[in-house]
Amino acid sequence: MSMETTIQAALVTPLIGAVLIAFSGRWPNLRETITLVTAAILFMLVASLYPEVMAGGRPSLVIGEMLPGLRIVFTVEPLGLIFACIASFLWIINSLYSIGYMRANNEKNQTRFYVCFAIALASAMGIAFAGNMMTLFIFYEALTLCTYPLVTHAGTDKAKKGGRIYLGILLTTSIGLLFLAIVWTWLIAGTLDFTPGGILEGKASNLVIGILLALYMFGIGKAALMPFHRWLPAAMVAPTPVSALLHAVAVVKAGVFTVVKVVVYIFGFDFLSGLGSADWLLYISGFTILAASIVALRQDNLKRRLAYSTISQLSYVVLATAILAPLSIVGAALHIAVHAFGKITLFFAAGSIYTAAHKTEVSQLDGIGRRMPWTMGAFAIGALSMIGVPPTAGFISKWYILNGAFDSGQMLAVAVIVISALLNAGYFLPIVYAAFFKKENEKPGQDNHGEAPLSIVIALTVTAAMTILLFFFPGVFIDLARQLV
Amino acid sequence: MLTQTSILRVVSKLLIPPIMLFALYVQFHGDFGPGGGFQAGVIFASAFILYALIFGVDNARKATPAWLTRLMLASGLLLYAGVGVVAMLLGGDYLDYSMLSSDPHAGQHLGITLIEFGVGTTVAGAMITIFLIFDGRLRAEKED
Amino acid sequence: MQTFSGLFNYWVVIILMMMGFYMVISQHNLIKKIVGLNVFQVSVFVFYISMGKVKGGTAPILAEGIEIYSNPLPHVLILTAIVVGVATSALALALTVRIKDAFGTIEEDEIEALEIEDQAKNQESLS
Amino acid sequence: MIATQLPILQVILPLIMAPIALIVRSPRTVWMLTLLVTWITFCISLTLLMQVLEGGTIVYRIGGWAAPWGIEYVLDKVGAFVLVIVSAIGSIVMTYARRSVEAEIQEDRIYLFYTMFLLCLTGLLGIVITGDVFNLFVFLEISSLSSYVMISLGKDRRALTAAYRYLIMGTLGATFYIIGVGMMYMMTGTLNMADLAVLIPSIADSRTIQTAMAFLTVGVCLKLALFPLHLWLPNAYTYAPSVVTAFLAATATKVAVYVLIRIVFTLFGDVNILEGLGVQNILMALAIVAMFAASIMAIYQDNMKRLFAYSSVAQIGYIILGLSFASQVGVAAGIVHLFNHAIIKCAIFMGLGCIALRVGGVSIKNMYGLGYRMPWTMAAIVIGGLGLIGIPMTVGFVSKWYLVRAAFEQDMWIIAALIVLSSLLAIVYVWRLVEAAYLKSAPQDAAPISEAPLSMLLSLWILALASIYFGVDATTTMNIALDSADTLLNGGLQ
Repeated sequence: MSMETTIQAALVTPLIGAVLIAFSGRWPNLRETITLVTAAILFMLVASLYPEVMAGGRPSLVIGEMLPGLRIVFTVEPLGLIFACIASFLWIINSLYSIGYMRANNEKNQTRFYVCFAIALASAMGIAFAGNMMTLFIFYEALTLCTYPLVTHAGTDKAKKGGRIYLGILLTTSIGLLFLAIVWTWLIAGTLDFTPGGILEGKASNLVIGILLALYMFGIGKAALMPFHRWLPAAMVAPTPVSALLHAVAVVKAGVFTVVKVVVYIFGFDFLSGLGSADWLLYISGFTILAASIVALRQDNLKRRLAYSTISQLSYVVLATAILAPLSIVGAALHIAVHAFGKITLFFAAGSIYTAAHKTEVSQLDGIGRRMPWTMGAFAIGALSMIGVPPTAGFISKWYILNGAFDSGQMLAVAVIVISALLNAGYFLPIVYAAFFKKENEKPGQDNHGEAPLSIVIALTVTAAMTILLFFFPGVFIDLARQLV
Repeated sequence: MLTQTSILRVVSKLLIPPIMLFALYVQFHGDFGPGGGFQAGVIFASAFILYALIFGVDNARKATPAWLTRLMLASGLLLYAGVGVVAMLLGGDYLDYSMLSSDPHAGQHLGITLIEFGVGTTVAGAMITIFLIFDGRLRAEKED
Repeated sequence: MQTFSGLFNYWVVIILMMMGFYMVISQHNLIKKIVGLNVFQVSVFVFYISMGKVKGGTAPILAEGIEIYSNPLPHVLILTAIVVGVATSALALALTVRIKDAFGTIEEDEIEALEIEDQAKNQESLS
Repeated sequence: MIATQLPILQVILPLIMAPIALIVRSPRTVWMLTLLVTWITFCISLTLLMQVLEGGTIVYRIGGWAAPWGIEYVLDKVGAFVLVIVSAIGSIVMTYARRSVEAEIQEDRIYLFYTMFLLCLTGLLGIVITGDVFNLFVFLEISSLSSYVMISLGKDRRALTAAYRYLIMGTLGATFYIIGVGMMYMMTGTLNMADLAVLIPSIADSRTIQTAMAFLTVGVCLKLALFPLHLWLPNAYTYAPSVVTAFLAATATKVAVYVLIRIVFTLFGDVNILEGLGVQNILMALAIVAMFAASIMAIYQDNMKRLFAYSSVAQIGYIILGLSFASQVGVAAGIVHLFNHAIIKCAIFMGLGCIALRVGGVSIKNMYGLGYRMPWTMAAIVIGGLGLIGIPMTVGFVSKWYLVRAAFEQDMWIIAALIVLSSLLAIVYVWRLVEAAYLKSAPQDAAPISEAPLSMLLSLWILALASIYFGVDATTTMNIALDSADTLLNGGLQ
């Protein structure tokens, strides 16, 4: 199969899957088999692109002209491939998990759920492979819209409110800021293609570049840079598989992915580091890391705590990008992958607890580790990865980011990373401690529960295992990430 | 109804035919002197309206039933548009009267006459319709 | 003096126009509004017709020994405009008749009150 | 032979069919005849567009009389494009109309509706194609008078007052226009657009011409419902039968915008009135006020038809804003939004028509749970709504893209920001509908309803898909718009 066909197939497969799922809604088993098969095919397609890209190839696919002089183009480059790989791989596991979760919790409208999920993945692929900013923006918006039904899945007033915040912030930032930035870039540069080295150099005054950068960074609301972060906790009303794959992996990573992509391919980081217009980005992302961690400390709802942790971890990527050192960019790309595995494990665990014990608050988790050893074990691994303790993958990406920060002498960034590691420990370790070592405060009439359904346990074990494996074999992603610089 | 007044009745009976004739004169003399379809149509309609005023709307309706006025409305317009189309079919542009006859002058003459006749028919139809409809409303109210 | 007498026809037009316009805006009776609209339109007819007059010219009918004719084109135009105006008036009157049937009044403020009632009724029937 | 006669056929076909409809009267037959005519006009307009794109401006002389004396029909790129919009909407609305009309209009008046529809179509097509300012007035009144009648056919008694108010405002607007025409004739002695465009520059400084300009602009702005002159629009759209709303929303105001384009860029093309006389600032300010005020009004409406009527006022603001930039990109944005908005609004109002047919009302409370009860209809409306917001891959995105670009080109950053800000307001009112339809459940005692009839759904979805297609592949529309903007800015009809 030629590379063009593969790209095409990778984009179309989830959509075909969505259609098939929609038509097989009446037979749940068939429906879920289709989901799994689609996910597997998608991953294989994405993986088959790997050798070509490693060899330095940049397969590209032109769909057609959208506006005069503006084409819809897909180009596979290392960063996009990393993103596509994790998203498609985790989709398989997440589907497995969804099956257990959705059935065990008797959720309504399951067909819609799977259909939207598949469309969301298609949009994520579009973002990953986008060859110019226009294409990326199209799929960026599509991703927002097709996840909206997932966020409001429950249909309750609370879900509605969450959905409003979700959509409100994401659409406001993207239409209000990002859109302006893109049009402006087009006007200045005459192109929107992602070009190594950037397209803006020498085309506009420093002031304009500064404003543009701000428009981009805040416009990419999915990166959850403060003050536009509130959609992420709001999105936690969604069923847990959604929070797990979309709000720990696909959607938020699409955000930081776009940030990295804009900095590397639109501005060009040599150009940007020469300007010094990016310093403020360092402060904002550093502030977001710390502030979100502190807020996370005070959250009792487990999923909300995870959400704030995500916000802070996302800003690691932005911070790493803002350092503008080669090593830190590699770190940023790595962190996209590494955080995905860790955070999805944590969310899987949260969903598992909810399914088995119907508990959602941190304070209820005392002693639960003994009833759900697999779940809480995986949770512990995920937590360690968040903090950045070896032998979990989190260590590797932080290592690169720290190295980059040292190289360029950004001591502030170093300080932020160290403090936040402490804060992470502060809000994750007590949970692990309470789960395993505190006594269960059993209330009368509470039923005895054990582990969650098998498919859930399998899913979270796999992701936890991956988190550790990545520590030992990070080469897959590092080699790709190194091609960026 | 004013039928009780015999003077009115007699005078109007005498007047109505000349009014109609005058309307036709205005209609067909339109291309030589002042006149034309609009005026003729109104004058023609006024004859009917006078009749209706004196002898009652019911009688007038007998003379010009609803379908007839509607037909007048439509056919006048069709005649107008039709002349244009015929000119077109004969190879000219739309409403190019010169095509209507082998002699362009005769064609012009024929064309304008036909068109004005169409206008007259429609205008007369419209005037009569408006009058009769408004009257119909008034009587419907009285009956309530 | 020249501004007044020389542009006499325009003064007439303007006065008529403003009268008509004022009637349309200020009157609450639907029929009176239509009358105002007609006055307004008539001012435009006068404007066109007076515009076509050529000093010393006669009516534009071919006759021997006459050299100067008034411009017939504005007259023709305004003939069309008059027909349009008549149609508009007829339609407006017909609408007024139906409004009278439906609302029982042709005073605008009373109609508005009734419309607000309608609105309230609609909302009641839904909640 | 027939190819050279197309410009006139375009106008007289519906004109001839109107009296025939009056005679035939059987609703079914009349509908079929109308349908046939509308589709033929659509085909003709497409052919004309091809001809214009290939061979340049088409000129047709009525009765064979040459230009300054006779009436000319002139079709350039903008004209041909708008012609396609009007006739396309006409044919699709007609395909949709039968069931909706049967449900919403008294049976003995149905033939009247079709007659008026045909006349209105004649008028609108005529406005676009004519090259004579007075002839334009006549067509304007033909279309207006017939649309007053169509609006008054609505079931609610408030339709009557809405039609009455529209009539008063519309007639004032038309009379203003004719005053302006009179003044221009006084100064130039011609009514032909191309002639006027040549003669006006030399006398542009005279007060008469400037007054004429003022009268023309205000008159036309009344017709196109530019913000402070929009008062007739919300009621008229709300209480008119659904078909009428769909048709008028997509065509009537658009054609009025076309007239404004003709005045500003063709008649006064060489004078540059936009900058010279400060018209630009006025139009721009009004357009922006329209975008915001009308969008905010829309947010507070409970009746969906009224909500989208206000949204129309806001969208007209976008179009006028585009034109007021007076740059190629800006004018092209205006023209392409003309097309895009026509598609979107027609689709939305058709969808509301389907709902009115099945549910019986279009209040926000009627929308509860409709996402599940009428999935196809609702999905199409949502696609339209996304277009209003300007989500990528819908037509709304394309127009907004070019509007913002035009603003940036002239360094009007604030205006660019205002454009996107106002489209955020669109999110609010569109999402009110989405939440009602998908996140509220239908009342317990709601009667079971089925999806709208196929003929209606089909036309609805043609438009919904068109709004996506022309959003994904906007090269065709955009190239035409850019081309016509170029022609307009460089002399217009020649």
